[in-house]
Amino acid sequence: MTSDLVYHVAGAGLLAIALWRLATCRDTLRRITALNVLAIGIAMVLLASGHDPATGVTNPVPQAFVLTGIVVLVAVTAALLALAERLEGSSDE
Amino acid sequence: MTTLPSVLGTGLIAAGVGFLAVAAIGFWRLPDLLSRLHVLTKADTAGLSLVALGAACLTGTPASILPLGLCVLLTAISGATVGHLVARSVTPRGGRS
Amino acid sequence: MLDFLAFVALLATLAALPRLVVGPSAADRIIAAQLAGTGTVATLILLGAATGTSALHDVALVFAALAAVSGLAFVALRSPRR
Amino acid sequence: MIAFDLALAAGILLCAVSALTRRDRTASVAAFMVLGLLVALSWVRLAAPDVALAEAAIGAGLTGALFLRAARRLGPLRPAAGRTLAVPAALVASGLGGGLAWVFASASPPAIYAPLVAASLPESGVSNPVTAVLLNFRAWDTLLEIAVLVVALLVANLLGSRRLVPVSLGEMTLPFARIVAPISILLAGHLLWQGSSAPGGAFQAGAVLAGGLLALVLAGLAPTGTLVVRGALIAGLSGLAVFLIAALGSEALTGSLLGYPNRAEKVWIVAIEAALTLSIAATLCLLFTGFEKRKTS
Repeated sequence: MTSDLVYHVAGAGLLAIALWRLATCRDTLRRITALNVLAIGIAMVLLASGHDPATGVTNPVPQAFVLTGIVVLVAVTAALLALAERLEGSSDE
Repeated sequence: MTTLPSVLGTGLIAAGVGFLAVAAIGFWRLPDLLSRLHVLTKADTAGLSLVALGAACLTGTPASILPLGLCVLLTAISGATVGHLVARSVTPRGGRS
Repeated sequence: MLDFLAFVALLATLAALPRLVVGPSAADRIIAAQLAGTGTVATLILLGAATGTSALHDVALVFAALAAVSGLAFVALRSPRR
Repeated sequence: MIAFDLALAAGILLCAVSALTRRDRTASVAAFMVLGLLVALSWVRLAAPDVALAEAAIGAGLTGALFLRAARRLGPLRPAAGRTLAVPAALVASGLGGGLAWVFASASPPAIYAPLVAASLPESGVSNPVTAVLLNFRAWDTLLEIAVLVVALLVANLLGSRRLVPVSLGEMTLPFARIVAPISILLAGHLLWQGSSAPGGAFQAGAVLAGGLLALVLAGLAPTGTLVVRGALIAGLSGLAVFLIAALGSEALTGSLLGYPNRAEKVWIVAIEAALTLSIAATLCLLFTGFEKRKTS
Protein backbone atom coordinates (compact mmCIF):
# COMPACT_ATOMS: atom_id res chain seq x y z
CA MET A 1 0.00 0.00 0.00
CA THR A 2 2.66 2.50 1.03
CA SER A 3 4.75 1.85 -2.06
CA ASP A 4 1.78 2.68 -4.29
CA LEU A 5 1.13 5.79 -2.26
CA VAL A 6 4.67 7.01 -2.95
CA TYR A 7 4.06 6.80 -6.69
CA HIS A 8 0.60 8.38 -6.38
CA VAL A 9 2.10 11.38 -4.65
CA ALA A 10 5.05 11.54 -7.07
CA GLY A 11 2.67 11.41 -10.05
CA ALA A 12 0.50 14.17 -8.61
CA GLY A 13 3.64 16.21 -7.90
CA LEU A 14 4.83 15.83 -11.49
CA LEU A 15 1.39 16.91 -12.65
CA ALA A 16 1.43 20.01 -10.45
CA ILE A 17 4.95 21.06 -11.52
CA ALA A 18 4.11 20.55 -15.18
CA LEU A 19 0.85 22.51 -14.97
CA TRP A 20 2.60 25.35 -13.17
CA ARG A 21 5.36 25.58 -15.77
CA LEU A 22 2.85 25.28 -18.62
CA ALA A 23 0.98 28.27 -17.21
CA THR A 24 3.99 30.48 -16.49
CA CYS A 25 6.50 29.74 -19.26
CA ARG A 26 6.68 31.54 -22.57
CA ASP A 27 9.44 29.48 -24.11
CA THR A 28 8.15 26.92 -26.64
CA LEU A 29 10.67 24.18 -25.91
CA ARG A 30 10.05 24.53 -22.17
CA ARG A 31 6.33 24.19 -22.74
CA ILE A 32 6.74 21.06 -24.84
CA THR A 33 8.93 19.58 -22.09
CA ALA A 34 6.23 20.49 -19.56
CA LEU A 35 3.66 18.68 -21.70
CA ASN A 36 5.85 15.57 -21.64
CA VAL A 37 6.26 15.77 -17.87
CA LEU A 38 2.48 16.18 -17.54
CA ALA A 39 1.96 13.00 -19.56
CA ILE A 40 4.44 11.11 -17.37
CA GLY A 41 2.62 12.30 -14.25
CA ILE A 42 -0.75 11.17 -15.57
CA ALA A 43 0.69 7.81 -16.59
CA MET A 44 2.19 7.37 -13.14
CA VAL A 45 -1.12 8.11 -11.38
CA LEU A 46 -2.95 5.74 -13.75
CA LEU A 47 -0.51 2.87 -13.27
CA ALA A 48 -0.25 3.36 -9.52
CA SER A 49 -4.03 3.21 -9.21
CA GLY A 50 -4.12 0.07 -11.37
CA HIS A 51 -1.47 -1.67 -9.27
CA ASP A 52 -2.74 -4.27 -6.84
CA PRO A 53 -0.23 -4.59 -4.00
CA ALA A 54 -1.85 -7.78 -2.69
CA THR A 55 -1.13 -9.78 -5.84
CA GLY A 56 1.65 -7.60 -7.24
CA VAL A 57 -0.12 -7.47 -10.61
CA THR A 58 -0.99 -4.31 -12.51
CA ASN A 59 -4.27 -4.02 -14.37
CA PRO A 60 -3.54 -4.57 -18.08
CA VAL A 61 -6.06 -1.99 -19.32
CA PRO A 62 -4.29 1.10 -17.90
CA GLN A 63 -1.00 -0.48 -19.01
CA ALA A 64 -2.29 -0.60 -22.58
CA PHE A 65 -3.52 3.00 -22.30
CA VAL A 66 -0.19 4.24 -21.02
CA LEU A 67 1.69 2.30 -23.69
CA THR A 68 -0.49 3.87 -26.38
CA GLY A 69 0.00 7.24 -24.72
CA ILE A 70 3.80 6.99 -24.81
CA VAL A 71 3.90 6.30 -28.53
CA VAL A 72 1.32 8.99 -29.33
CA LEU A 73 3.19 11.45 -27.12
CA VAL A 74 6.52 10.98 -28.89
CA ALA A 75 4.84 11.49 -32.28
CA VAL A 76 3.01 14.60 -31.08
CA THR A 77 6.21 15.92 -29.49
CA ALA A 78 8.08 15.48 -32.75
CA ALA A 79 5.35 17.30 -34.69
CA LEU A 80 5.27 20.12 -32.12
CA LEU A 81 9.04 20.48 -32.21
CA ALA A 82 8.95 20.67 -36.00
CA LEU A 83 6.31 23.38 -35.67
CA ALA A 84 8.41 25.27 -33.11
CA GLU A 85 11.51 25.09 -35.29
CA ARG A 86 9.51 26.35 -38.25
CA LEU A 87 8.06 29.25 -36.24
CA GLU A 88 11.50 30.19 -34.99
CA GLY A 89 12.89 30.12 -38.52
CA SER A 90 10.12 32.31 -39.91
CA SER A 91 10.36 34.90 -37.13
CA ASP A 92 14.09 35.30 -37.68
CA GLU A 93 13.87 35.97 -41.38
CA MET B 1 21.08 -20.96 0.65
CA THR B 2 24.73 -20.23 1.34
CA THR B 3 26.08 -22.23 -1.55
CA LEU B 4 29.26 -21.22 -3.30
CA PRO B 5 27.65 -19.57 -6.39
CA SER B 6 25.30 -17.45 -4.27
CA VAL B 7 28.10 -16.22 -2.00
CA LEU B 8 30.33 -15.57 -5.00
CA GLY B 9 27.50 -13.83 -6.88
CA THR B 10 26.62 -11.56 -3.97
CA GLY B 11 30.28 -10.72 -3.44
CA LEU B 12 30.77 -9.85 -7.10
CA ILE B 13 27.63 -7.72 -7.11
CA ALA B 14 28.76 -5.91 -3.96
CA ALA B 15 32.14 -5.21 -5.59
CA GLY B 16 30.41 -3.97 -8.73
CA VAL B 17 28.09 -1.67 -6.81
CA GLY B 18 31.14 -0.41 -4.95
CA PHE B 19 32.75 0.43 -8.29
CA LEU B 20 29.59 2.28 -9.34
CA ALA B 21 29.59 4.28 -6.11
CA VAL B 22 33.27 5.15 -6.52
CA ALA B 23 32.53 6.18 -10.10
CA ALA B 24 29.76 8.47 -8.89
CA ILE B 25 32.04 10.07 -6.30
CA GLY B 26 34.83 10.43 -8.85
CA PHE B 27 32.49 12.01 -11.32
CA TRP B 28 31.67 14.61 -8.73
CA ARG B 29 35.23 15.20 -7.50
CA LEU B 30 37.40 15.10 -10.64
CA PRO B 31 38.44 18.55 -11.81
CA ASP B 32 37.83 18.70 -15.58
CA LEU B 33 35.84 17.13 -18.36
CA LEU B 34 38.59 14.99 -19.84
CA SER B 35 39.35 13.34 -16.51
CA ARG B 36 35.65 12.86 -15.81
CA LEU B 37 35.38 10.97 -19.09
CA HIS B 38 37.51 8.21 -17.54
CA VAL B 39 34.70 7.55 -15.10
CA LEU B 40 32.28 6.77 -17.92
CA THR B 41 34.63 4.60 -19.91
CA LYS B 42 36.41 2.65 -17.18
CA ALA B 43 35.00 2.63 -13.66
CA ASP B 44 31.39 2.45 -14.74
CA THR B 45 32.03 -0.32 -17.27
CA ALA B 46 33.98 -2.32 -14.68
CA GLY B 47 31.18 -1.87 -12.14
CA LEU B 48 28.47 -2.96 -14.55
CA SER B 49 30.52 -5.98 -15.68
CA LEU B 50 30.98 -7.13 -12.08
CA VAL B 51 27.27 -6.64 -11.35
CA ALA B 52 26.28 -8.61 -14.44
CA LEU B 53 28.79 -11.37 -13.63
CA GLY B 54 27.41 -11.62 -10.11
CA ALA B 55 23.81 -11.72 -11.35
CA ALA B 56 24.79 -14.45 -13.80
CA CYS B 57 26.31 -16.45 -10.90
CA LEU B 58 23.09 -16.05 -8.93
CA THR B 59 20.70 -17.16 -11.67
CA GLY B 60 22.99 -19.45 -13.62
CA THR B 61 20.65 -20.22 -16.52
CA PRO B 62 21.84 -19.73 -20.10
CA ALA B 63 18.67 -17.77 -20.91
CA SER B 64 19.71 -15.06 -18.47
CA ILE B 65 23.47 -15.17 -19.12
CA LEU B 66 23.04 -14.17 -22.77
CA PRO B 67 21.17 -10.88 -22.13
CA LEU B 68 23.51 -10.03 -19.25
CA GLY B 69 26.57 -10.54 -21.44
CA LEU B 70 25.02 -8.49 -24.22
CA CYS B 71 24.24 -5.70 -21.73
CA VAL B 72 27.89 -5.51 -20.69
CA LEU B 73 29.13 -5.61 -24.28
CA LEU B 74 26.72 -2.89 -25.41
CA THR B 75 27.36 -0.49 -22.55
CA ALA B 76 31.13 -0.97 -22.87
CA ILE B 77 31.01 -0.13 -26.57
CA SER B 78 28.58 2.76 -26.09
CA GLY B 79 30.62 4.26 -23.28
CA ALA B 80 33.86 4.00 -25.23
CA THR B 81 32.37 5.43 -28.41
CA VAL B 82 30.56 8.31 -26.75
CA GLY B 83 33.57 9.09 -24.55
CA HIS B 84 35.85 9.19 -27.58
CA LEU B 85 33.48 11.33 -29.62
CA VAL B 86 32.84 13.82 -26.82
CA ALA B 87 36.55 14.10 -26.07
CA ARG B 88 37.26 14.70 -29.75
CA SER B 89 34.54 17.31 -30.02
CA VAL B 90 35.93 19.39 -27.15
CA THR B 91 39.62 19.28 -28.09
CA PRO B 92 40.71 22.55 -29.74
CA ARG B 93 41.71 21.11 -33.09
CA GLY B 94 38.36 19.40 -33.32
CA GLY B 95 40.18 16.11 -33.46
CA ARG B 96 40.91 16.36 -37.16
CA SER B 97 44.15 14.85 -38.40
CA MET C 1 20.78 -8.10 0.62
CA LEU C 2 20.08 -7.71 -3.09
CA ASP C 3 17.39 -5.14 -2.26
CA PHE C 4 19.97 -3.11 -0.40
CA LEU C 5 22.49 -3.38 -3.24
CA ALA C 6 19.82 -2.26 -5.73
CA PHE C 7 19.18 0.73 -3.48
CA VAL C 8 22.89 1.60 -3.45
CA ALA C 9 23.01 1.28 -7.23
CA LEU C 10 20.05 3.66 -7.47
CA LEU C 11 21.87 6.13 -5.22
CA ALA C 12 24.94 5.87 -7.46
CA THR C 13 22.67 6.61 -10.42
CA LEU C 14 21.18 9.64 -8.73
CA ALA C 15 24.67 10.88 -7.81
CA ALA C 16 25.12 11.93 -11.44
CA LEU C 17 22.40 14.56 -10.98
CA PRO C 18 24.41 17.34 -9.28
CA ARG C 19 27.02 17.23 -12.03
CA LEU C 20 24.20 17.36 -14.54
CA VAL C 21 22.81 20.50 -12.93
CA VAL C 22 26.02 22.44 -12.28
CA GLY C 23 28.42 20.80 -14.76
CA PRO C 24 30.11 23.75 -16.40
CA SER C 25 30.04 22.59 -20.01
CA ALA C 26 27.26 21.03 -22.08
CA ALA C 27 29.40 17.93 -22.61
CA ASP C 28 29.54 17.41 -18.83
CA ARG C 29 25.77 17.27 -18.67
CA ILE C 30 25.48 14.77 -21.50
CA ILE C 31 28.17 12.57 -19.94
CA ALA C 32 26.22 12.74 -16.66
CA ALA C 33 23.13 11.49 -18.50
CA GLN C 34 25.20 8.64 -20.00
CA LEU C 35 26.49 7.74 -16.55
CA ALA C 36 22.95 7.68 -15.21
CA GLY C 37 22.05 5.36 -18.08
CA THR C 38 24.74 2.85 -17.07
CA GLY C 39 23.61 3.10 -13.45
CA THR C 40 20.03 2.43 -14.51
CA VAL C 41 21.11 -0.72 -16.36
CA ALA C 42 22.89 -1.93 -13.22
CA THR C 43 19.85 -1.11 -11.06
CA LEU C 44 17.56 -2.98 -13.45
CA ILE C 45 19.82 -6.05 -13.40
CA LEU C 46 19.84 -5.98 -9.59
CA LEU C 47 16.06 -5.52 -9.38
CA GLY C 48 15.67 -8.44 -11.77
CA ALA C 49 17.99 -10.59 -9.63
CA ALA C 50 16.20 -9.53 -6.43
CA THR C 51 12.70 -10.30 -7.68
CA GLY C 52 13.56 -13.11 -10.09
CA THR C 53 11.82 -11.58 -13.09
CA SER C 54 13.63 -12.19 -16.34
CA ALA C 55 11.56 -9.56 -18.19
CA LEU C 56 13.77 -6.93 -16.60
CA HIS C 57 16.75 -8.28 -18.53
CA ASP C 58 15.00 -7.20 -21.71
CA VAL C 59 14.45 -3.70 -20.32
CA ALA C 60 18.13 -3.49 -19.33
CA LEU C 61 19.13 -4.74 -22.76
CA VAL C 62 17.01 -2.09 -24.50
CA PHE C 63 18.62 0.61 -22.36
CA ALA C 64 22.09 -0.75 -23.09
CA ALA C 65 21.43 -0.96 -26.84
CA LEU C 66 20.12 2.58 -27.11
CA ALA C 67 22.37 4.21 -24.48
CA ALA C 68 24.60 5.80 -27.09
CA VAL C 69 21.89 7.37 -29.24
CA SER C 70 21.55 10.59 -27.27
CA GLY C 71 25.32 10.94 -26.88
CA LEU C 72 25.75 10.42 -30.61
CA ALA C 73 22.99 12.94 -31.28
CA PHE C 74 24.78 15.48 -29.09
CA VAL C 75 28.09 15.07 -30.91
CA ALA C 76 26.57 14.82 -34.38
CA LEU C 77 24.44 17.94 -33.95
CA ARG C 78 27.33 19.87 -32.43
CA SER C 79 29.82 19.24 -35.19
CA PRO C 80 30.36 22.35 -37.33
CA ARG C 81 28.83 21.10 -40.56
CA ARG C 82 25.78 19.69 -38.78
CA MET D 1 12.03 -1.66 -0.73
CA ILE D 2 10.21 1.44 0.55
CA ALA D 3 13.54 3.29 0.76
CA PHE D 4 14.13 2.46 -2.91
CA ASP D 5 10.71 3.83 -3.86
CA LEU D 6 11.19 7.00 -1.83
CA ALA D 7 14.63 7.68 -3.32
CA LEU D 8 13.31 6.98 -6.81
CA ALA D 9 10.33 9.31 -6.37
CA ALA D 10 12.58 12.05 -4.98
CA GLY D 11 14.94 11.62 -7.93
CA ILE D 12 12.05 11.77 -10.40
CA LEU D 13 10.69 14.98 -8.89
CA LEU D 14 14.17 16.54 -8.77
CA CYS D 15 14.76 15.69 -12.43
CA ALA D 16 11.39 17.13 -13.41
CA VAL D 17 12.08 20.35 -11.53
CA SER D 18 15.52 20.79 -13.06
CA ALA D 19 14.23 19.88 -16.53
CA LEU D 20 11.60 22.60 -16.22
CA THR D 21 13.57 25.35 -14.46
CA ARG D 22 17.19 25.23 -15.68
CA ARG D 23 18.00 28.12 -17.96
CA ASP D 24 20.68 26.16 -19.81
CA ARG D 25 19.05 24.24 -22.69
CA THR D 26 21.39 21.26 -22.50
CA ALA D 27 20.88 20.95 -18.75
CA SER D 28 17.14 20.95 -19.24
CA VAL D 29 17.27 18.31 -21.98
CA ALA D 30 19.75 16.12 -20.09
CA ALA D 31 17.58 16.28 -16.97
CA PHE D 32 14.60 15.23 -19.06
CA MET D 33 16.59 12.29 -20.44
CA VAL D 34 17.48 11.14 -16.91
CA LEU D 35 13.82 11.60 -15.96
CA GLY D 36 12.97 9.07 -18.69
CA LEU D 37 15.47 6.57 -17.23
CA LEU D 38 14.13 6.92 -13.69
CA VAL D 39 10.51 6.74 -14.84
CA ALA D 40 11.25 3.44 -16.59
CA LEU D 41 12.57 2.15 -13.24
CA SER D 42 9.36 3.26 -11.55
CA TRP D 43 7.27 1.41 -14.16
CA VAL D 44 9.27 -1.69 -13.28
CA ARG D 45 8.46 -1.14 -9.61
CA LEU D 46 4.78 -0.74 -10.52
CA ALA D 47 4.86 -4.18 -12.22
CA ALA D 48 4.38 -2.83 -15.73
CA PRO D 49 7.32 -4.26 -17.73
CA ASP D 50 5.59 -3.65 -21.08
CA VAL D 51 5.38 0.06 -20.36
CA ALA D 52 8.95 0.06 -19.02
CA LEU D 53 10.20 -1.45 -22.29
CA ALA D 54 8.47 1.20 -24.37
CA GLU D 55 9.65 3.99 -22.09
CA ALA D 56 13.20 2.62 -22.21
CA ALA D 57 13.24 2.43 -25.99
CA ILE D 58 11.67 5.83 -26.55
CA GLY D 59 13.09 7.69 -23.56
CA ALA D 60 16.65 6.45 -24.01
CA GLY D 61 16.84 6.89 -27.74
CA LEU D 62 14.32 9.10 -29.40
CA THR D 63 13.10 11.82 -27.06
CA GLY D 64 16.57 12.90 -26.01
CA ALA D 65 17.74 13.12 -29.62
CA LEU D 66 14.59 15.03 -30.66
CA PHE D 67 14.95 17.57 -27.86
CA LEU D 68 18.67 17.99 -28.52
CA ARG D 69 17.91 18.73 -32.16
CA ALA D 70 15.26 21.27 -31.22
CA ALA D 71 17.51 22.88 -28.58
CA ARG D 72 20.23 23.20 -31.17
CA ARG D 73 17.93 24.77 -33.73
CA LEU D 74 16.00 27.04 -31.37
CA GLY D 75 19.06 28.63 -29.80
CA PRO D 76 19.45 29.77 -26.19
CA LEU D 77 16.55 30.58 -23.90
CA ARG D 78 15.45 34.20 -24.02
CA PRO D 79 14.81 35.97 -20.74
CA ALA D 80 11.07 36.02 -20.22
CA ALA D 81 9.22 39.05 -18.99
CA GLY D 82 6.31 39.19 -16.58
CA ARG D 83 5.88 37.01 -13.51
CA THR D 84 2.45 38.23 -12.49
CA LEU D 85 0.76 34.90 -13.12
CA ALA D 86 3.30 32.83 -11.20
CA VAL D 87 1.62 32.87 -7.79
CA PRO D 88 -1.99 32.14 -8.84
CA ALA D 89 -0.76 29.49 -11.29
CA ALA D 90 1.32 27.85 -8.56
CA LEU D 91 -1.69 27.85 -6.24
CA VAL D 92 -4.03 26.34 -8.84
CA ALA D 93 -1.48 23.74 -9.93
CA SER D 94 -0.60 22.63 -6.41
CA GLY D 95 -4.30 22.54 -5.52
CA LEU D 96 -5.03 20.30 -8.50
CA GLY D 97 -2.05 18.07 -7.76
CA GLY D 98 -2.88 17.77 -4.09
CA GLY D 99 -6.54 17.07 -4.81
CA LEU D 100 -5.61 14.38 -7.31
CA ALA D 101 -3.22 12.73 -4.86
CA TRP D 102 -5.89 12.79 -2.15
CA VAL D 103 -8.65 11.41 -4.40
CA PHE D 104 -6.58 8.56 -5.78
CA ALA D 105 -5.07 7.69 -2.43
CA SER D 106 -8.44 7.60 -0.67
CA ALA D 107 -10.51 5.90 -3.37
CA SER D 108 -10.20 2.16 -3.85
CA PRO D 109 -10.27 1.47 -7.59
CA PRO D 110 -12.97 -0.93 -8.75
CA ALA D 111 -11.45 -4.21 -9.86
CA ILE D 112 -13.58 -4.69 -12.97
CA TYR D 113 -11.19 -4.89 -15.86
CA ALA D 114 -8.41 -7.11 -14.57
CA PRO D 115 -10.66 -10.15 -13.90
CA LEU D 116 -12.52 -9.57 -17.19
CA VAL D 117 -9.27 -9.53 -19.13
CA ALA D 118 -8.00 -12.58 -17.27
CA ALA D 119 -11.26 -14.44 -17.97
CA SER D 120 -11.28 -13.77 -21.71
CA LEU D 121 -7.53 -14.16 -22.22
CA PRO D 122 -7.85 -17.70 -23.68
CA GLU D 123 -10.13 -16.39 -26.45
CA SER D 124 -7.68 -13.69 -27.51
CA GLY D 125 -5.11 -16.05 -28.98
CA VAL D 126 -2.19 -14.55 -27.03
CA SER D 127 -1.15 -15.00 -23.42
CA ASN D 128 0.27 -11.55 -22.67
CA PRO D 129 -2.72 -9.59 -21.29
CA VAL D 130 -1.36 -6.21 -22.47
CA THR D 131 -0.98 -7.43 -26.06
CA ALA D 132 -4.46 -8.97 -25.83
CA VAL D 133 -5.93 -5.62 -24.76
CA LEU D 134 -3.99 -3.68 -27.38
CA LEU D 135 -4.62 -5.83 -30.42
CA ASN D 136 -7.76 -7.77 -29.66
CA PHE D 137 -10.11 -6.36 -27.03
CA ARG D 138 -9.45 -2.72 -27.80
CA ALA D 139 -7.87 -2.98 -31.24
CA TRP D 140 -9.90 0.04 -32.34
CA ASP D 141 -7.90 2.28 -30.01
CA THR D 142 -4.66 0.97 -31.44
CA LEU D 143 -5.91 1.55 -34.98
CA LEU D 144 -6.69 5.17 -34.11
CA GLU D 145 -3.31 5.49 -32.44
CA ILE D 146 -1.57 4.49 -35.65
CA ALA D 147 -3.74 7.10 -37.36
CA VAL D 148 -2.36 9.70 -34.92
CA LEU D 149 1.19 8.64 -35.85
CA VAL D 150 0.35 9.07 -39.52
CA VAL D 151 -1.15 12.51 -38.85
CA ALA D 152 2.03 13.55 -36.98
CA LEU D 153 4.11 12.31 -39.91
CA LEU D 154 1.97 14.30 -42.36
CA VAL D 155 2.15 17.44 -40.20
CA ALA D 156 5.94 17.21 -40.05
CA ASN D 157 6.01 16.64 -43.80
CA LEU D 158 3.76 19.62 -44.52
CA LEU D 159 5.84 21.84 -42.26
CA GLY D 160 8.82 20.81 -44.28
CA SER D 161 11.07 20.25 -41.30
CA ARG D 162 14.69 20.50 -42.31
CA ARG D 163 16.36 17.25 -43.14
CA LEU D 164 19.27 16.29 -40.97
CA VAL D 165 22.40 16.08 -43.06
CA PRO D 166 24.52 13.37 -41.49
CA VAL D 167 28.23 13.86 -41.04
CA SER D 168 30.66 11.01 -40.71
CA LEU D 169 31.85 10.79 -37.13
CA GLY D 170 35.04 8.95 -37.95
CA GLU D 171 36.32 5.41 -37.76
CA MET D 172 35.61 4.94 -34.08
CA THR D 173 31.90 4.64 -34.81
CA LEU D 174 32.38 1.71 -37.20
CA PRO D 175 32.79 -1.06 -34.57
CA PHE D 176 29.93 0.55 -32.67
CA ALA D 177 27.66 0.43 -35.70
CA ARG D 178 28.75 -3.09 -36.63
CA ILE D 179 27.76 -4.39 -33.21
CA VAL D 180 24.94 -2.17 -32.01
CA ALA D 181 22.84 -1.95 -35.16
CA PRO D 182 22.55 -5.73 -35.76
CA ILE D 183 21.89 -6.32 -32.06
CA SER D 184 19.10 -3.75 -32.00
CA ILE D 185 17.50 -5.35 -35.07
CA LEU D 186 17.72 -8.79 -33.40
CA LEU D 187 16.35 -7.30 -30.18
CA ALA D 188 13.43 -5.78 -32.06
CA GLY D 189 12.64 -9.14 -33.63
CA HIS D 190 12.88 -10.83 -30.25
CA LEU D 191 10.55 -8.30 -28.61
CA LEU D 192 8.07 -8.58 -31.47
CA TRP D 193 8.01 -12.36 -31.33
CA GLN D 194 7.75 -12.70 -27.57
CA GLY D 195 5.10 -9.97 -27.37
CA SER D 196 2.34 -12.55 -27.63
CA SER D 197 3.39 -14.38 -24.48
CA ALA D 198 5.67 -12.06 -22.46
CA PRO D 199 6.35 -8.32 -22.16
CA GLY D 200 7.07 -6.92 -25.59
CA GLY D 201 5.18 -6.17 -28.76
CA ALA D 202 4.94 -3.93 -31.78
CA PHE D 203 5.50 -0.59 -30.05
CA GLN D 204 8.55 -1.66 -28.13
CA ALA D 205 10.04 -3.45 -31.12
CA GLY D 206 9.35 -0.49 -33.39
CA ALA D 207 10.94 1.94 -30.97
CA VAL D 208 14.05 -0.23 -30.56
CA LEU D 209 14.37 -0.60 -34.32
CA ALA D 210 14.00 3.15 -34.73
CA GLY D 211 16.71 3.73 -32.10
CA GLY D 212 19.11 1.41 -33.90
CA LEU D 213 18.44 3.07 -37.25
CA LEU D 214 18.85 6.47 -35.64
CA ALA D 215 22.28 5.49 -34.30
CA LEU D 216 23.28 4.58 -37.87
CA VAL D 217 21.90 7.85 -39.25
CA LEU D 218 23.63 9.93 -36.58
CA ALA D 219 26.93 8.19 -37.15
CA GLY D 220 26.64 9.14 -40.81
CA LEU D 221 26.53 5.51 -41.88
CA ALA D 222 22.99 5.27 -43.25
CA PRO D 223 21.90 6.71 -46.58
CA THR D 224 19.43 9.58 -46.31
CA GLY D 225 18.82 10.31 -49.97
CA THR D 226 15.48 11.41 -51.37
CA LEU D 227 14.62 7.88 -52.48
CA VAL D 228 15.31 6.50 -49.01
CA VAL D 229 13.12 9.17 -47.42
CA ARG D 230 10.29 8.38 -49.84
CA GLY D 231 10.62 4.68 -49.15
CA ALA D 232 10.54 5.30 -45.41
CA LEU D 233 7.47 7.49 -45.87
CA ILE D 234 5.69 4.68 -47.69
CA ALA D 235 6.76 2.22 -44.99
CA GLY D 236 5.44 4.61 -42.35
CA LEU D 237 2.07 4.89 -44.06
CA SER D 238 1.84 1.15 -44.77
CA GLY D 239 1.20 0.26 -41.13
CA LEU D 240 -2.13 2.06 -41.12
CA ALA D 241 -2.97 0.53 -44.51
CA VAL D 242 -2.24 -3.01 -43.32
CA PHE D 243 -4.24 -2.43 -40.15
CA LEU D 244 -7.21 -1.08 -42.13
CA ILE D 245 -7.06 -3.98 -44.59
CA ALA D 246 -6.99 -6.37 -41.64
CA ALA D 247 -10.00 -4.61 -40.13
CA LEU D 248 -11.97 -4.85 -43.38
CA GLY D 249 -10.83 -8.43 -43.96
CA SER D 250 -11.94 -9.50 -40.50
CA GLU D 251 -15.24 -7.70 -41.10
CA ALA D 252 -15.75 -9.72 -44.28
CA LEU D 253 -14.70 -12.99 -42.66
CA THR D 254 -16.39 -12.83 -39.27
CA GLY D 255 -18.88 -9.98 -39.56
CA SER D 256 -17.31 -7.91 -36.79
CA LEU D 257 -14.65 -5.26 -37.23
CA LEU D 258 -11.29 -6.56 -35.98
CA GLY D 259 -12.96 -9.69 -34.62
CA TYR D 260 -10.39 -12.18 -35.79
CA PRO D 261 -11.44 -15.63 -37.09
CA ASN D 262 -11.49 -18.33 -34.43
CA ARG D 263 -8.24 -20.13 -33.69
CA ALA D 264 -6.33 -17.91 -36.13
CA GLU D 265 -6.15 -14.95 -33.75
CA LYS D 266 -2.46 -15.34 -33.06
CA VAL D 267 -1.55 -15.36 -36.75
CA TRP D 268 -3.57 -12.21 -37.36
CA ILE D 269 -2.14 -10.44 -34.33
CA VAL D 270 1.47 -11.31 -35.12
CA ALA D 271 1.03 -10.30 -38.78
CA ILE D 272 -0.48 -6.93 -37.84
CA GLU D 273 2.22 -6.41 -35.23
CA ALA D 274 5.00 -7.13 -37.73
CA ALA D 275 3.62 -4.52 -40.13
CA LEU D 276 3.17 -2.05 -37.27
CA THR D 277 6.76 -2.56 -36.09
CA LEU D 278 8.22 -1.58 -39.45
CA SER D 279 5.82 1.32 -39.82
CA ILE D 280 6.44 2.70 -36.33
CA ALA D 281 10.20 2.43 -36.80
CA ALA D 282 10.04 4.26 -40.13
CA THR D 283 7.70 6.93 -38.73
CA LEU D 284 9.83 7.66 -35.67
CA CYS D 285 13.02 7.80 -37.75
CA LEU D 286 11.45 10.19 -40.27
CA LEU D 287 10.11 12.40 -37.50
CA PHE D 288 13.67 12.80 -36.29
CA THR D 289 15.52 13.16 -39.57
CA GLY D 290 13.00 15.41 -41.33
CA PHE D 291 12.12 15.48 -44.98
CA GLU D 292 13.22 18.49 -46.90
CA LYS D 293 16.74 19.27 -47.88
CA ARG D 294 17.03 22.98 -47.33
CA LYS D 295 20.11 25.13 -47.17
CA THR D 296 20.88 25.87 -43.56
CA SER D 297 22.22 29.36 -43.08
